[in-house]
Amino acid sequence: MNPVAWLIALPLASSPLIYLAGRLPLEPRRAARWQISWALSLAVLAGMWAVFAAAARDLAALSAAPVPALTVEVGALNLRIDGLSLFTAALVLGVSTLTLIFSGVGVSGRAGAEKYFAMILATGGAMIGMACAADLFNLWLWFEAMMIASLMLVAFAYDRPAALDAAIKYLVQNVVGSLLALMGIALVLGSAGSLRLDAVLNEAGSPALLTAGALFILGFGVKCALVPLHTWLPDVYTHAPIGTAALFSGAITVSGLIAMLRALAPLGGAAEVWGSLLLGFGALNIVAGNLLALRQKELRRLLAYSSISHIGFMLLALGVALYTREPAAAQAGLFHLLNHSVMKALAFLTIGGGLYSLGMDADRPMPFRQLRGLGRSSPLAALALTLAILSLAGLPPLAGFISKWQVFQAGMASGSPAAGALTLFAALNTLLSLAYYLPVVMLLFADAPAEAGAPRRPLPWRMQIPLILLLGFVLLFGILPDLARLLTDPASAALQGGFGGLDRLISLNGDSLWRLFF
Amino acid sequence: MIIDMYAAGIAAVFGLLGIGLYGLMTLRNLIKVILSLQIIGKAAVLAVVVAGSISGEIAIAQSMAASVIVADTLVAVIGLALAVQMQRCHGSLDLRTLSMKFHTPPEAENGG
Amino acid sequence: MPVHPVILVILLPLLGMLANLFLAHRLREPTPGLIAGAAAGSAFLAALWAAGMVGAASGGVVHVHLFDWIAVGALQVPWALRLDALSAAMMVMITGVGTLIHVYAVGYMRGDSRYARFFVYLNLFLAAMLLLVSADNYLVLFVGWEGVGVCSYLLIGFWFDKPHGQGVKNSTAGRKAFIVNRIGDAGLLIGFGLLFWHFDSLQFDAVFAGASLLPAGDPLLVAVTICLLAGALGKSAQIPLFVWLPEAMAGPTPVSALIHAATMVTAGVFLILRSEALFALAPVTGTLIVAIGALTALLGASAAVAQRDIKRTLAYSTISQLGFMMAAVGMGAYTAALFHLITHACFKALLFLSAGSVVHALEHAAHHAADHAGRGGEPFPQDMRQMGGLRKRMPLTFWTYTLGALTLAGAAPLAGFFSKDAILGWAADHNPAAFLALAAAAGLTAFYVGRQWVMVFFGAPRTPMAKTAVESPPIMTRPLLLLAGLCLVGGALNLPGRGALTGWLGAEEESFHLSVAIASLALAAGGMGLAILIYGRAVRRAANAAWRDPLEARAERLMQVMRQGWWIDKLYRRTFICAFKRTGLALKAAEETELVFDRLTYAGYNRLTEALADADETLFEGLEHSTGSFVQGLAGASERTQTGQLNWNVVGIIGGLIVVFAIVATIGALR
Amino acid sequence: MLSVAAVLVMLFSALLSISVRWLLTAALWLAVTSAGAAALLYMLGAHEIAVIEFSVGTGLVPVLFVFAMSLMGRTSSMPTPIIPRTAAGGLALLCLVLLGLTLLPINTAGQDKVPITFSQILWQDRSLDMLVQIVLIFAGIISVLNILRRTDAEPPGIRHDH
Repeated sequence: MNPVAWLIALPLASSPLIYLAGRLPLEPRRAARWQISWALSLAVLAGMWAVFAAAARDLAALSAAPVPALTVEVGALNLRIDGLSLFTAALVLGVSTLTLIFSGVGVSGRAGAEKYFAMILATGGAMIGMACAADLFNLWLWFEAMMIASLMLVAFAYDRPAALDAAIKYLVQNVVGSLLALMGIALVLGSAGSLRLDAVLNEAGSPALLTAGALFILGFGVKCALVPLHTWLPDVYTHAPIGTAALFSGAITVSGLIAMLRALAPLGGAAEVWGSLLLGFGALNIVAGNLLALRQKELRRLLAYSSISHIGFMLLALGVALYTREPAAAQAGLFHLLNHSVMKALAFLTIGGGLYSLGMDADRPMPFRQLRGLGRSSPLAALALTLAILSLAGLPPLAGFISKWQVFQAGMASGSPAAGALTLFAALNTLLSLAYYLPVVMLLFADAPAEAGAPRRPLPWRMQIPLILLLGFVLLFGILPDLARLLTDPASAALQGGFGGLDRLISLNGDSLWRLFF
Repeated sequence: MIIDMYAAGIAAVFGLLGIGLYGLMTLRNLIKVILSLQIIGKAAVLAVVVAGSISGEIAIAQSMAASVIVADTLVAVIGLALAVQMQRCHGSLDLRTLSMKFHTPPEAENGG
Repeated sequence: MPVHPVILVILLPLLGMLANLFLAHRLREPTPGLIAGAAAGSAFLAALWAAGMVGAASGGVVHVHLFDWIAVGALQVPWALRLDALSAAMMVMITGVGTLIHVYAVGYMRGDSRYARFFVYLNLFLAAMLLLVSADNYLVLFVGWEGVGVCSYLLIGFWFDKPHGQGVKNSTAGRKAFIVNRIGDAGLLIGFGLLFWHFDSLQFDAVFAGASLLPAGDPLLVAVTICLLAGALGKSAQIPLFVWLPEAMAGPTPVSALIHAATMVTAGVFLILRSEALFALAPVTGTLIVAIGALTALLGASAAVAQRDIKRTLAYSTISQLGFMMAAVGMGAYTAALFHLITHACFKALLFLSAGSVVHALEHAAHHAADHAGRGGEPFPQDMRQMGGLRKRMPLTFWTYTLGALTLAGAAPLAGFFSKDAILGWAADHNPAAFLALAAAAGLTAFYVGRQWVMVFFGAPRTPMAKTAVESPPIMTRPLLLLAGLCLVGGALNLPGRGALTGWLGAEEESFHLSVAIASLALAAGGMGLAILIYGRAVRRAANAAWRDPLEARAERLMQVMRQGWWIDKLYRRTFICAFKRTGLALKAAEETELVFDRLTYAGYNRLTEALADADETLFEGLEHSTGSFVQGLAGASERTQTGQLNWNVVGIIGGLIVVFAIVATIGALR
Repeated sequence: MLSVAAVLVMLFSALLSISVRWLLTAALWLAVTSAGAAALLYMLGAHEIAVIEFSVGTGLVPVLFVFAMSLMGRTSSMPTPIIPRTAAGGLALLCLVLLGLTLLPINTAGQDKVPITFSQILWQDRSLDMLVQIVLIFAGIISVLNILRRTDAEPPGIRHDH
């Protein structure tokens, strides 16, 4: 077996061990065993980083191939590690590691912590597996495993009805979505007889495959919150533990996007259709996310809706990439995905840290006013949240500006009037977003109402480290965005390769769709 | 004869999907919602097998269907566990009362 | 590679900022200010060094490539700086005035609870502003542009924690500045997008070279220049985006002087100067700029006449002077615009700092007098009605203020005379209508500055705090003296006939007319004389703060309208802002619109002012209710779709299914 | 004809299972649906999966439902729907019609392939699927363990509200 398979096998195999380590009979000091499973999880993640580095090195050695990929054979099915898989792995590893370090203070003091840590690893492993799958049904199975594992992260606060409610919505809506996607897979199987993701399906424009593609977009779209299907997301972001919110916004939500792109690849002949659908959903997501965020009084719900609008930006860029085959667009979309993960993980972890330092419960929904005075009680958290929010709002020279700008540029450069108009519209929408981002920043530096006896705690190091690292990335990707291309370039090459070159294009009149509207 | 079977299978997929979606929209009891999910799950299993049977890949389709059945059963188990816990903590399984309680509209919070 | 001085110019304030940021809690009071001042001063020296290199460079331009920034496909944007006459002039001006203001702030901010943080922001601002003026492409310029915007936002709201709701007002002012600027920025971004789309580059040289191949009046150039203009109008506080500047005076006075008078607000003018090659090819935009500039000059000057607040007078004066510069660039008088930009930075900084010295003195006096006060209501140290007689109590400030006022009014041979005259002379040659408007504005300028001068310094002290005020400490007055010196000799920078600046910029502009110069001198003398006549009598009679402004006694409502910036801000508040806040019925809106027309067509001066006074309540109330909120209505409507109920959520999924399949079925059928 | 009968039984019992008032009856109707599905699967040639579907869908799942209901002590529930039945029915129908419009005419010409046995595919060719299923089951068990955790597992002295 190719050693890079450990990237997937390691977390999945160690997840039960971590669970068992947390059940060790250390009766007098029960909290200690949770710390053991915390440390064990961290060790596993460190090991995964090592495997990741090896895989990146191996992949770089293959760069002569048109679409370099490492293969792990299991039975007749393969796991294929290409640029997009590595991109996903980096995302998952980064967000999981930082969230885990962060959770070392809050979660690890609670009963059930060992399950939480085990499931962080299982979710991560399943997501990396999903990004490496080479078979359509295998992809679906990984996706389903990831959903079940992440469900536990949402329902961690099992005694809080709001969290259970969020978990129920998450479960039901995502199961509907994945069953729809499964029907799409059945259609591919029925009409092509092959489920290979690197297959080229010649009749990509046939009714069955068009239906299949639409079902993929909708089915996986529930997970990545396309707008009318997004309704589970605000509840999960608001009521789940803060670490879970960081994981979701940083990695799990966008996994739907990655699964969607993977599943659509064999149907690449009809890329124009998928591209135009993604463009439409992108615009819808941006508007709806911004409008909904305008009236929120809870920071976490606001960030949830802002996520929806940022996903709109990614959809827009990827839509342009599929619709017009503008190579810079895929890169811009993936870069925005990366930046969004960094910014949102930073925002959520900072909320957790900030509330910890203000002596409040970080896992409940949080009205803005609770943040008053954070600037005094924890300058680091206040600075981090400010920069995260300014970056989300797209202010230069922070990370969020650069990737939004690249999306904008790619849309303008694509030469398609429809894509150009939609990007212009998206750029104008960023203005709207300031109306809800700015009040938060103002509150951070306002003075706190002197609440009687609210203890102020300094941030422990395990909370500081992730904040500082993420903060560094927000600045770094803004000033040296080319660093991110180490990840996004191979990923977008893999994406484009998956959808095939121009020779595979079936002349499908994608513009006919726009003619309906213009 | 076999063509009839495909048609019957496709009709069953459509019918079960429609009934399941209808159930998800109209039912307010959590247990019934999970039940509707099971119905859609059966539609998906049938769809996979019909597709495999049409393209002659029935063995692959069977292997897929086995995994889907496992996943669906797990979903049912977890959904029911959530329902039991909900009944314990909240005392109700009515989706309406659940959401009314946890989704405070912004107006309500600030009184304006 | 030896470090290029341009890099030093930006790096030094940045280093000062970092030093203060990380050492703040170890340093005692004046040290952070001194560090920041030293950083600004050394940046000034570096700027002089850099300016000296311009002449030696081939073509007068030095490109400093730092490192690659964005390199995706066709988009190649490096972090690169550009040193030429324009950027060198701006850098010297910014660092020079900036240093003096830093020194002044060391004294002004004494005792503030966030002393170090103030200097962190101030240094960060300097770095951003310097990046803006020395950028070699539009994207780096934009980084500086947004950077100064953020600093301005932070500094306007610097005293967000003042008691009695004042803090809330301050932070609201900051947010307003930011949002109004973002409206312009959206235009700017679209302009950049168009430039990149057409020229495949954002480097100045490449863009200008590409533009020079296009015919004059090309629609693309017109579109681009209008987009850039939108950004400039926001930053430089021109009609219709000027409303943020008067409220920006909520910030500490050094901030008002540095950011909202001398440097940041001139960024819009700078942008047009920098993009001269584009604007020169778009005469339509030029005409638009002249119109906006001249109108703004008039509006600002007339609004300044009616102010009671010493800093707001100066804010409107800044708006008006920026209008002069805008009109100048619109007519193609680029050197005159830059010249006026530089002299304005000196004399407006002088005026603001002198005003700050007055306010500072009164604040302290009010503090001491708080025990045995009680009469005359709440002391408000910025209200000119509560001043008077400060000539004797603060002699140094009085003299520097006098010099600044004379410069602003345009008295020969001070700096303001030459620069304003260059603009007026050019206007007389090229655009008679603009000349008339600008001349009227110049007359008004002399009047309001005379009014202010008299109200602040002459007559008897009208409040206890004015009676007990004492001169500010030397650390504040010395920068005043230096700036006053600059105002005295600044005209030498570009004397008519021997234009040093013109020569340096390599431009050929000459537009000195003796008749225009005499006319403008007459206007200055007449305006100031009239003000002294009217207000001199009034202040002699006034004994306490309850005195009545003689103009208000004659035309109270007109003054009221002017004081509120011709109600434009209110109009926005009641239309656009409320559009975000309320929902209304379309039917009702139609009704109210009719009402507006009824009111507006009512003729006659008396009737008009009365109607305006009525309208203050009814018209705007009506507008407020009726314009209704489009955006907020949409937000509310979409919010209502978020029931959070699983059943409805599934309807969402099914809705998505239906829409997607309707589209896909159509595509399938079309094939 | 048998297949048509199986489909009719399935649809009928599925409709009943979502519309009857008693939860226990609903679970039993679900079992009947599952039995119908198993029959159809058998006719389509999926013999092994038919058995699995019959044993899981008709045997295990209804038992789970009954068990959960007994834990909760709830037996009946039929509140008025939030969304009117006609509207929901119309939406579901519209959805199906559009799906059908896009999909049809579907090519149902059967193809003959070399028969590979189910178990060979399941355990050898697609063994990766089996591995993922283990992950799935593990995650599911942990989820259920977490959700149904007993409250008294909380050790004393640990702060809960930070």
